[in-house]
Amino acid sequence: MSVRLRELIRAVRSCKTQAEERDVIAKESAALREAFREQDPRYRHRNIAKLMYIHMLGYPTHFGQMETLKLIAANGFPEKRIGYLGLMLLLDERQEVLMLVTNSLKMDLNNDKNPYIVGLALAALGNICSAEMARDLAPDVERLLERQPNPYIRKKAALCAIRVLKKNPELVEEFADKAADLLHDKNQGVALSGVTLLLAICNMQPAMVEHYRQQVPTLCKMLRALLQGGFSPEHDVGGITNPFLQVKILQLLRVLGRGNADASDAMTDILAQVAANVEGSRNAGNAILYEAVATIMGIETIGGLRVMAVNILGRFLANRDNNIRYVALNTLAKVVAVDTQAVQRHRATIVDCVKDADVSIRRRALELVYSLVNQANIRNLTRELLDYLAVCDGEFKPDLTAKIATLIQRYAPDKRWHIDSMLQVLVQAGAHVKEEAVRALIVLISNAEDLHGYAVRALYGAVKQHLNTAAPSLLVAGGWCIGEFGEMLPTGRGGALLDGESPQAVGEADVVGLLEALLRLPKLAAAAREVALTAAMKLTARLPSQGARLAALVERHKGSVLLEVQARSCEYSRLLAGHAGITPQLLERMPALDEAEYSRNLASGAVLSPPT
Amino acid sequence: MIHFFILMSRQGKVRLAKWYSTYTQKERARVVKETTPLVLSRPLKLCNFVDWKNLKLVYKRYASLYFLCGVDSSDNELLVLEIIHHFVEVLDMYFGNVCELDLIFNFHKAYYILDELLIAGELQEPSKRAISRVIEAQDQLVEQAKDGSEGDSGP
Amino acid sequence: MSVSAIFILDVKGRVLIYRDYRGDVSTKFADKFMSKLNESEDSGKLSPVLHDEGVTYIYLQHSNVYLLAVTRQNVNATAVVVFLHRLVDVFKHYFEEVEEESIRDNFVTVYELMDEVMDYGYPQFTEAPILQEFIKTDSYRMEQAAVKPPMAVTNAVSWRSEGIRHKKNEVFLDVVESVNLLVNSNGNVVLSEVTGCLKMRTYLSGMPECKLGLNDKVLFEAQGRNNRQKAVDLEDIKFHQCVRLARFDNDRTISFIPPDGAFDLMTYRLSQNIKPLIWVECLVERPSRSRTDYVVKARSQFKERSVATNVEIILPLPSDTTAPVTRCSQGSAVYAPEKSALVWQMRNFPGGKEYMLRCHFNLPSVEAEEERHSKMPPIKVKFEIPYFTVSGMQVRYLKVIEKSGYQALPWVRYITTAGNYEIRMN
Amino acid sequence: MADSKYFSTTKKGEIHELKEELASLDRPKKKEAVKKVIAAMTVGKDVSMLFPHVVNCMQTEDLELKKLVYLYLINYAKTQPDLAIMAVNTFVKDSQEPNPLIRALAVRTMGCIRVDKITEYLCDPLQRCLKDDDPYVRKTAAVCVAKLFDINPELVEDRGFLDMLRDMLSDANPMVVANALAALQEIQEISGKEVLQITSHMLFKLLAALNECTEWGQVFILDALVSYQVQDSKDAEKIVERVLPRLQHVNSAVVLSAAKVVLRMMEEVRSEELVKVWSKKMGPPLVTLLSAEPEVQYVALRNISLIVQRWPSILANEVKVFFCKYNDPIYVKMEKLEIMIALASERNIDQVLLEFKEYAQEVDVDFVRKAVRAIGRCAVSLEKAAQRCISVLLELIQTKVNYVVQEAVIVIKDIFRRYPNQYESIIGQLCDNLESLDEPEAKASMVWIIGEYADRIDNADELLETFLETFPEETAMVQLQLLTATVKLFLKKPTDSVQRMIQLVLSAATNETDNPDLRDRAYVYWRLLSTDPEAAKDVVLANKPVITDDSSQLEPALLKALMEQISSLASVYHKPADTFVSRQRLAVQTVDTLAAARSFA
Repeated sequence: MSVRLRELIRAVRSCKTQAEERDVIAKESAALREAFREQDPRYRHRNIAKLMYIHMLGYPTHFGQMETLKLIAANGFPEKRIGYLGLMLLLDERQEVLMLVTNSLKMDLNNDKNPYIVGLALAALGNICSAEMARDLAPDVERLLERQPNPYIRKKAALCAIRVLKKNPELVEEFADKAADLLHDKNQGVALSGVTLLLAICNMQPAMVEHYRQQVPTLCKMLRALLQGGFSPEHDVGGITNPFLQVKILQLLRVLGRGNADASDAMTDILAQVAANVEGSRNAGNAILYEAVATIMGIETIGGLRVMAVNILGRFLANRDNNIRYVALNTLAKVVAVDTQAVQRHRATIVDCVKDADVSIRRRALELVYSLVNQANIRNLTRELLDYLAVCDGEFKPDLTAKIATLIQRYAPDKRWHIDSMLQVLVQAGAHVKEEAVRALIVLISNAEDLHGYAVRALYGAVKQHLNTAAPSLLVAGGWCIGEFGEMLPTGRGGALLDGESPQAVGEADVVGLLEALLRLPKLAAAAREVALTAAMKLTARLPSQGARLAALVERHKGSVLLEVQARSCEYSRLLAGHAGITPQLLERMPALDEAEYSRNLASGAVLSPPT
Repeated sequence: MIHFFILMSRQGKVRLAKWYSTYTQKERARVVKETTPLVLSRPLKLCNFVDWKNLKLVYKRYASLYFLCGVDSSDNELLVLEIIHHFVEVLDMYFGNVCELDLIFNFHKAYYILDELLIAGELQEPSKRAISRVIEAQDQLVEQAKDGSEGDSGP
Repeated sequence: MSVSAIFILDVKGRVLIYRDYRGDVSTKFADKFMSKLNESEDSGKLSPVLHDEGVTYIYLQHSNVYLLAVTRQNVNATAVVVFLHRLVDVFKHYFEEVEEESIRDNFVTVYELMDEVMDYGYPQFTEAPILQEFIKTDSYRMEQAAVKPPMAVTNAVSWRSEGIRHKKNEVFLDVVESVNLLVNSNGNVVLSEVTGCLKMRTYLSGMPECKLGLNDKVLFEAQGRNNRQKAVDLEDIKFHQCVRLARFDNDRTISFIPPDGAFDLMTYRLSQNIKPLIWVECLVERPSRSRTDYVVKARSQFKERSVATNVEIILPLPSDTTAPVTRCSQGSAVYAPEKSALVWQMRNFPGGKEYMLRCHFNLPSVEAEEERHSKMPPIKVKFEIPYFTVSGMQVRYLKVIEKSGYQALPWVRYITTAGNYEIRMN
Repeated sequence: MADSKYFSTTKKGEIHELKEELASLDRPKKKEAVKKVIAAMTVGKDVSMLFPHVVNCMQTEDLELKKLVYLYLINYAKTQPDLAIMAVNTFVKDSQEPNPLIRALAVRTMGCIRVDKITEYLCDPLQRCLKDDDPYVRKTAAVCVAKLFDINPELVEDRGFLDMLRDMLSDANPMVVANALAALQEIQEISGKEVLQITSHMLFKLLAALNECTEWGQVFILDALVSYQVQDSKDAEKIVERVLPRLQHVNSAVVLSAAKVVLRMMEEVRSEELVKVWSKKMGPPLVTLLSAEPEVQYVALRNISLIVQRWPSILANEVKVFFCKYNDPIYVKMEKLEIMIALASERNIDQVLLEFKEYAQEVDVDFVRKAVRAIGRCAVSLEKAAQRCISVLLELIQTKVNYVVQEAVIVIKDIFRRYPNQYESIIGQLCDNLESLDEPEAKASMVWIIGEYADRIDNADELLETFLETFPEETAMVQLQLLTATVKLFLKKPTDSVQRMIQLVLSAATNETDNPDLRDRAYVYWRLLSTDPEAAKDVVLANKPVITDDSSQLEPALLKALMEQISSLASVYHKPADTFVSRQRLAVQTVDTLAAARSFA
């Protein structure tokens, strides 16, 4: 009655469509439920294997979870082996059922006959344990770490400890010294696990860094041994001895050397050796060099060593292998904060990479370009980025748009350029512009008194031209400015045209006409509609000749189903009808936001007194 | 740390998936659904890294199979490639000229090997031979148990 | 106005075949389509017409392939959707199964067909039997393909070629009515509707002129023969393109030159209230958290001399049901996990009878992740009642006139089946 | 790393082998090679380097082989314009072949190759083919004129192809007429010039062709008829008379295009009687569209939603057919729901409500939400049913399903605004569910309710204060409501603690936010309160007009425009075409003349 695993796999493979596969699985799952109910242990083994396969295909297997527990509780190694595998695949830390396995795990961790059973338990614990289980079983793991003569178990216990500690950081102290002892282990697997554990502890509790600094000489010694170790076939990867351990040691050295001159000093020699001697013709060597550069740039190093690192980066950037170029860009992005010079030197290459065929490289390069921008080159780089924005993939646009907006905000050489550039972003990629960017633009405009006329003209023109396709962000920015500064729009008002500005023929009626057209747009975003209503209201005070038309526009929304739109329409209409005398003074120019004060307020959360 | 390790065919069929961080069933399906096309659609010459959410995907293609790891963005990408290759070499030693079909029908064996390679998303054993030895020893134990008892215990 | 390109994609969105009619939407849009599709699915905005960055994607899924039309213009969306379905029909006619494998195996023919069915993005000609006269599949390549396009391609009668010969001139006509029913969980009939179809198989020589007479109420009224005969008020009629619509509009005459072979001559719809032919009630009890009991009653509500055959009552069960045990007074019931249902089958179900089924089952102690407690799907019923139409539709005559003057007698059959027959569970 | 050895199965030297096979004298072998090339092209391999070798196979009697070569040409001509010229001679020759299939194939393919030199050579064959004896060739040539226009509009006008196209509208063959019409329409659309004006004479011919041509031709003709300017209502009647039978066509596209013409003509006739008759005829065919494939249903439903807005009577009695079937795809269900709301009336609301309640318990979250909202919208639009809708909503709130509660709160706020002073007794029940509100719209709605009914809710100040705690982190929508609600509370119950609250809110909404819109609102309130508190009461606490549910209603002008484009994408998106079309003119490849000269030498 029960088919073999192999037959199930074949049956699934011969399915042509998802629907067919679903049917096969549904039938098999029903058969498995039936089998589990009958409690026949003979096929348990095979059934769990099938269950894992079904799980891998993405179908529910919750009904078989209890069954895996039964296998783990069995005595034989074969049962346990498949049982633990099932446990790791089918369950995760969130399931309550998992708690039921704690006892079995405890027994298996303490099995002194079969080290493989201990190994299975450690793997399961290390891969999926919950905080509670970790706490219950931490003493057992700790004991294995310390007293276990078998390196096979020690290395597993070390990595298992990482998860145990992540779930229970308060236990770190208890493990700290036992972890450090692992560095002296002759077995390279144990040493690797030890270094990894130390790294994890340092990341979890930065206070431990100090405690582990004394290990720097040991680590340097280990690294030197690996570098000079001669041929060790067991751990050789293309002529390099145990690159995995080398990289981990370099990572740990970086953590220990960061911000500490003495420790950094102690590792200078070995780092120089790595930088000078490791061969970069293969991936394993490059992995080490890459890590070494990061470490050199991350600690308190002297100039000479840093030059070596920068040179390696230069070599990497020139490499034809895209992987290497990628990691070079990645390193530069990390380095830019400490050594802008090193990055500026490669500017041309980096800007080229923004247009690379490979999206991963493009993204890295963009991060860098972003950090390269300054007042001096903002105009050029923004233009390049805007050009690129027009042609780049859709998935890239939100990110790029946000970056451009931030750059403009940060480095704009003058306010007019700032307004122009942001407007271009709004027109070109309005859908991706974040609300904050729009707000910041308005704050800028309202604070730049001499540009009010220019800004409102520019926004009016843009809204008019792109009315049908404009994103809400442009409509909000445009609508707000037209409301606040609309009296400057009619031709001849609002000050002289600026250099290079083309004149538009605008009458008071046109301004109102644009608002009307805007409010008529099908599926207009609520936020834009709200802003437009307030704009219409403000204009009653600013363009009095258009009062009646504006009032009608405001009035039209009194029955709106949109809460805020209706509230505005009703309140504004009531004001115009019943309190026309005080209305203009309510709508006076809005005080511009004092940016300095605003950021202070944000920081302190203070509440201020009312304005006058 | 490696958060997940996925092995899939060029057609996007998952052949092995191991999760070192906690993902619900739904999230797992989502991860596979989102990452697969990202990786499969990349031409050969591009680099083997893709940014994805707050993680980084490091992948490598071996003929019809893709090995894919989701790692922290601070991890050493080149080393992760080395770990993938390490796994492939052990698979090759174990199956002898490994092919996709080996992995399809013996997926549990591939998992056993992976569990000797990684725990908690970290590498535990830098020696291929050491891994092969312990896998063989464990297979032996299973064989012995089978010989000792009658029932059908092989999956 | 028209389509830019047609893609055939596999389930993962990889291009199997791509026919570019206009050159303004490249293959990379297949990738974009797939990500847009996933995105829409995640945001709950999935629909068969998607728009992304100036490009509209109109698609359908058939078996393990997607058929996708892309355009940058304001196309006639209905025409494109219907065209894609027609394309599936054409491929079916050629390859039987339309799936990844058959598309790959016949890619040359697929290209040839795509060249003929559409030009510059305008649908052209989608009559598979006629296409087959000048585009052959590999297995028929040996026969010399036509040197000329068949007259039918550009003719007013585009569905039939000239010079067809049959030894025996025969027409088979099946009147198939299906009952759509929706019953609420409170037992009220929400919707009942009959859709009928006249399925024809014609094996006639030459260019036969056919005329079909039905007991059509509108026609009878027009002819002043009220009440003499039971007539049917057909609410909406759709005809195969061979029927002269103008003529029908004029005097309700159904006249046509039929295609050769099988086709649907007409479909019609009636929404008058009909008593459900088979009534099902299901009582659900949960004596404990993991155990559930069903008590089901099925009753036939048609005349005793009729018999429903191949009756299937599909009772939904939770997807992780374990070991259902059933007992029924008639027929047999089996658990069909692939449908998450219990299927109660009865070969015969005579009119005026009532049968019972009891079932109990268990659910696993561990609950499925993310399983939300929502309503069960409705009970579905399938059946066939031969020699019977709910509407009373009758074929009065079918005249065949051909200039060679042969006689061809029609064979008429009637049958009623369950269409979308849903009874909501409590 | 030597990776190739793992899992490997690649072969090499494929291209070289293909070159040899393409040059083979053995015809089957050659053909097999071309097939292999096309297969490689199909799976996305670059086989453009085989261009000359493939083009050499072009001169053949074998139609199938020729088609394959042509296919290859279409694909690679743009990357190899210089080499594409090599094919010109064969094209020209093929366009004079005795076999009409080959003539048509040549002219069809040439139009797809956007290379300037080829275009020039295209004119003579095209001119011939437009006058070809065989209708199959003529119908192909007609479309080719549209292709050529896209590449070189001047050439089309200079060579008089437009006039020839117009003449073809009188062609004896209906398919030729239909294609010529489609080509002219397209040219009109892209050039913006009036190249196709349907005269009443032409109209007659088109209507005649309608009975004769294929289903697709019928769609072209019907779509063109919409733009015909009718002279009077007699004219309109005449058209409808000829078009109505098309509603019986099995092809849904024909049905919808016919419906479009009839609906268009309904705007033109004055007789109400006629409109009634036509409306009655249109209902059943529209309903029958719901028996078509789900994709067709979706497109039909989007269009029906427009039709019921403009002509509610057509489907007024048919709400039941829009009830959702369990297995309907979600996109069909969503659209059906929309139409159910539009068709809900006092006569059918009980049944419709039962349905909504049923849907509100289904699995799909978006569908459930929409069903809850639908109940609210019906309550708003049908006064007599409001009470019943509210009872259903309260029942649903009892389920405590988080998103159901939130949706219910949102619509109840609308019901309050539609029927002031009628249903406020349920506020208490709403206040029991405050904790489950975590979505902005639901929060904003609840805040509004608290503010609006501050005088009836004893602990309104406490409730509002809880919401205010998170003021800085809220979305603008919630902040705006908090602002107004606090002002209302202050005007109604100016206790000390409320006084403090209002200070806090006004200050936060002016100095602790950079949202200009929120600041505007706050300043206006602030100035109003400090200038004239009585006026403030009059303005803020005034009774508001009852709302109307216009959320699904389109602007009349847009609706009118969309009605003329029934069945098109615009009517599926409910947006004017210029918001989504993105016509791209493609580059025409120019040929290096020297290279061209060489290849001709």
